[in-house]
Amino acid sequence: MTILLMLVQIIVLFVLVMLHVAYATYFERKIIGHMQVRLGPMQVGWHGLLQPIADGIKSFFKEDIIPEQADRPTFMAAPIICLVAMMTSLAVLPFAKGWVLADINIGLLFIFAMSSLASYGVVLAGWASNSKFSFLGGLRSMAQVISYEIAMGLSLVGVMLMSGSLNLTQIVEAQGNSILGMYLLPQCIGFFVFFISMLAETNRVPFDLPEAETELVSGYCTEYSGMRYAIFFMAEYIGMMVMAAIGTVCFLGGWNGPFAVPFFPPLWFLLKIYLFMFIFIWIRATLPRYRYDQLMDLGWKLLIPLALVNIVVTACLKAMIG
Amino acid sequence: MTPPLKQTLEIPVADGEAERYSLRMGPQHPATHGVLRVDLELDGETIIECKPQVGYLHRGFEKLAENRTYSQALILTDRLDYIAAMANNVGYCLAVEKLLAISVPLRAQYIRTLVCEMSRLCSHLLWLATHALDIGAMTVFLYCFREREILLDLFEELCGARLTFSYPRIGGVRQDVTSYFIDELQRFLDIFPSRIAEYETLIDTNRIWLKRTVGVGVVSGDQALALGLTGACLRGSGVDYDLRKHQPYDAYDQVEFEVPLGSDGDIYARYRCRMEEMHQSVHIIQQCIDQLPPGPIIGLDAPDLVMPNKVPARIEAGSSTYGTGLIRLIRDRDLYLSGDIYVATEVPKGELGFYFISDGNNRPYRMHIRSPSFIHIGALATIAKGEMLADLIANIGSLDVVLGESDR
Amino acid sequence: MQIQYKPKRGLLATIFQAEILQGMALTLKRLFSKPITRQYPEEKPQIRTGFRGQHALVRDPKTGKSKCVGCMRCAMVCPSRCIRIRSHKDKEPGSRRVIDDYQIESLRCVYCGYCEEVCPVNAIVLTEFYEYGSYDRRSLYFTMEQLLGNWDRFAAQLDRPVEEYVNPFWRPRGLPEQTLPAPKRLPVSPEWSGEQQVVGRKWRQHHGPEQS
Amino acid sequence: MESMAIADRLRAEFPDEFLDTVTHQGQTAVIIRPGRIVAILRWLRDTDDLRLNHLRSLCGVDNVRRKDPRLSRFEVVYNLYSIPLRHEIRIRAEVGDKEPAIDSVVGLWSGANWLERETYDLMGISFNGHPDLRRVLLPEDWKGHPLRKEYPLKGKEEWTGITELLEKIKELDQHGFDPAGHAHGQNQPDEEEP
Repeated sequence: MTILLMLVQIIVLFVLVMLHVAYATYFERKIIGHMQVRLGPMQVGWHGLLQPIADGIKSFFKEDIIPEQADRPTFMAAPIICLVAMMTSLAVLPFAKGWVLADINIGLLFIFAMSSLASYGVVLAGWASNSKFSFLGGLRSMAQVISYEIAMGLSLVGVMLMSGSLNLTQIVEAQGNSILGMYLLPQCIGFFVFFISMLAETNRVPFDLPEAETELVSGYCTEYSGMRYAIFFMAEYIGMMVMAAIGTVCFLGGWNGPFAVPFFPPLWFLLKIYLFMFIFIWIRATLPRYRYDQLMDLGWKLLIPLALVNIVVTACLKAMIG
Repeated sequence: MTPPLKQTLEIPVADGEAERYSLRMGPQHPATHGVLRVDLELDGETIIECKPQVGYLHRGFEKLAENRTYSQALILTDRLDYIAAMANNVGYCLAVEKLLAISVPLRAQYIRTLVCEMSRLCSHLLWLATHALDIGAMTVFLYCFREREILLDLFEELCGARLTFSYPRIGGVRQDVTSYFIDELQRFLDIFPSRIAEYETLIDTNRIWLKRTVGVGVVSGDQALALGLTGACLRGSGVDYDLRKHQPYDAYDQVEFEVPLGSDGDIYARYRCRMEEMHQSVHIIQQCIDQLPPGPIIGLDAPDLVMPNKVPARIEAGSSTYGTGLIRLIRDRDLYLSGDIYVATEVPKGELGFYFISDGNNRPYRMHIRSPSFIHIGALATIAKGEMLADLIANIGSLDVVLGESDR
Repeated sequence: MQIQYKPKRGLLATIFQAEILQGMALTLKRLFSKPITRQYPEEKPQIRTGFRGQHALVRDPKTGKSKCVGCMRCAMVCPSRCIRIRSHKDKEPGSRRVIDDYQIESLRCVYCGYCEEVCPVNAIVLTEFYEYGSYDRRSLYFTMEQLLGNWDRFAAQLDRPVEEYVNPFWRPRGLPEQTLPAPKRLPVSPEWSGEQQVVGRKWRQHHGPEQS
Repeated sequence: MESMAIADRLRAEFPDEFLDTVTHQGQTAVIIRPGRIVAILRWLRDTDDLRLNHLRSLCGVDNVRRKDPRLSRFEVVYNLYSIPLRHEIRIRAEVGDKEPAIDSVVGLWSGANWLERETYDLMGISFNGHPDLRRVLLPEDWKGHPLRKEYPLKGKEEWTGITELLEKIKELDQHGFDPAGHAHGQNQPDEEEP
């Protein structure tokens, strides 16, 4: 019976997330469009509202091209690795008190593990395509993920120290006593490092080097088309959402808000995620792209030292205050 | 020529020596501004060797021009640098006028200066748009197009075309400007400086933009001269060479403007030069509007559009489409002068030169086009060597090449 | 003139990402400004008079035929050599040249507008009609009937009588009337005919009102 | 300095190489023998009161149909300009009929590299000492040099690269690529150009 209930929950979550992914693409196009004084999608449905569905149908029925010299099993597995890893991390996210699929003790570590796994998908896709641009994209992705994973992990150590837990629900609850009910101010350095690493982890502008369009055509997914390409796309957006959720849980106080919402407790959580997503899109509309070596410089020479300083300061404060 | 069907990727193997990874960028690539192909030898992402390949757009303009009359060959120049076609047209007409000793009335000179500078704005806007897009700032792209659209609409109002104008005429211009055109242009000039400020807000002091451009693609002044760079690429390196000042043509000696000079010779210096040039262009256009004199728009000795080699008696007695000049020329029994001439103008990309040899025919015996883009692409190999793959893209954008002009 | 760089940003501006925030403020501001793009097939652009679009042979309202007299000037001046004219002249003295066919290969045409400019009788025109893409080449290889049909279609959507239509290339703006052949001396506004020219403000100040 | 004065200086400096001067519309061209072209251009570039340091253009000319019978078959034309002193001169080096060749000036101006390649490509004048003398605008296996006057405006046959490409497409079609399908778009056979 519990298994059945679990299944229903999983399916509901899956459907909801997929809907979010679809409309995240729509809002991204729409917002960037308006920021660039154009309209964005307008044709399918009222103001293009059905565009994501049309896109989904289109990519589903598109011819599936596998390059002749590609490593077929890896080529086919790569997008699925990406998607599965990203989807799995959804399981431990607490949308509200008790609204979580798997309330495990090491939730934060689990998410890290999964997002590192997802980068395997990207690297394998770059390698298996047997194309030079894809290969470079895969290499860039590998280097980028390795460096920024460290910065991101370290940036969250402060949060772990303050809350004394790795369980996401407990982290949220621990924030209740803090200023504004969130760790944003006490952990401002950590948040700064986390925010930048988050952009890099999700391959978003200004760190979209693995798929840098003007340099590597489309990076690791140059050779992908149709549904496989769409899966990469979905994985990217789920990744954005997962990262936004971690940010919300660890720094913005999770589902806590100025007042409790009676029938729909995850409302604040969702609003915070949407805010993150909007900032993602907003940054994409504004900033140019870093160069590969500058990205590494930023990661190793600025973010990791900053994160370490943050840990030391947090630990000292914690030891002194209590 | 076509690559073999079966081709596998050689994954470089570490063997102590530099690992080489050859990459063929283009001719279909989002950042090569047309059909430029660059064969690269990479070590990681550092470029060891860079070989640009052009010619995918070669249409044989020099050969074609030898088989067309001077007025017919004018339309070929539209298709050289299709972003600033007006500047090419004017450069061509100036060369033919000097070759055949044809005078241009003052009003036409002012109008030409005006449209040349409008063309420069068009070209620089497109350069900024694509250059910023190459470096990843995609919003600048659309903001630039917003203003460029206004200019193209104005060109449409003036001469009925948005890209391939064929507006200047040997000995003048084709159509007079209207008060509507001048008013619209004035309105554009009033808003445009604030729009430039808008682009600068997005990129000018942005740390990522600075990181990508400062100290990248450095060319010293002497090196730039040896490589034959012209235009903003040369001035960014601190060499004061602007044909509008050095050999003033049309009304450029009647208007005041300054030539922005950089000193560092990097991508940022070239970028700043072109941004300043946009301000100067606005200044020049404003002066042209203010000083626009009345008078004819085409000279009396301008040749007929048909440019007959042998003039039938019928036309000699009657009137031609334009002017009475042809009749005078026939009386002189010297329809077209023979000789050779090299006339260069400062087009947005650099120095566009036309070397003409006339044999006394209505067709050029030889027309050579010195196209700045061709020489700039040739210089790319030297500039990009030793830098990173991403810098190559920035360099291509910064040299401001148009493949239509390079390949001719 | 040496170009001026903006001053280097200070420590505070570096920490608080001042220039990035400025850029983001601009994009946020533009999020609420009116889009400038046009939904093209539904919303047509405003085409200016004298746009060089689809070719047409003007149908003479009196005879119902083309005005062309077969002087071949357009075919001579055409840079891309896309005009072909077949004509014959009857043996009887004083008879006019009869045009059998007039073809324009619009796929070769470069839309320079030379043909309408040299035509002494305003027989050919590049209309302001620009949407005529086609899936086959043959329909873009205009014959005389198609060209006359193009004109009829263009004339039908004109907002003024056909007789009053003047193309800016038939009578180039700013050219004095006496330099044009008689059929090209069409009635136009004084600004068009060059009697009244736009003159710069400074020029007027310097040379007084009597000259302008 | 006036172009004529530069021409006179050049005649005084290189009397054996100097052949003639031609002036048209105030621009002076000096016709020289090709033998010491590099020395002459180096002298023009490096002499203190000349300093013609900008190679504006370099092109080849085929004189076979010129009315003047004294001209040699080919010419290489160098347009030089002095940026600091603002004067210019044109050098026309005569190049013979059979296997036309002249010394490369890449050592003086590295930008001449592509200009010389272009001249070689389109005019068939080869440059001794050029580091990388290949075709630049036309494909490597192109036959002939199009800017020569005897080269026809319209050739009889297609470039071999295109024919090879067409054959390749045919070969691909045999691997299950339907030629009547999407590969050729909307073009039905009966709709081709008449």
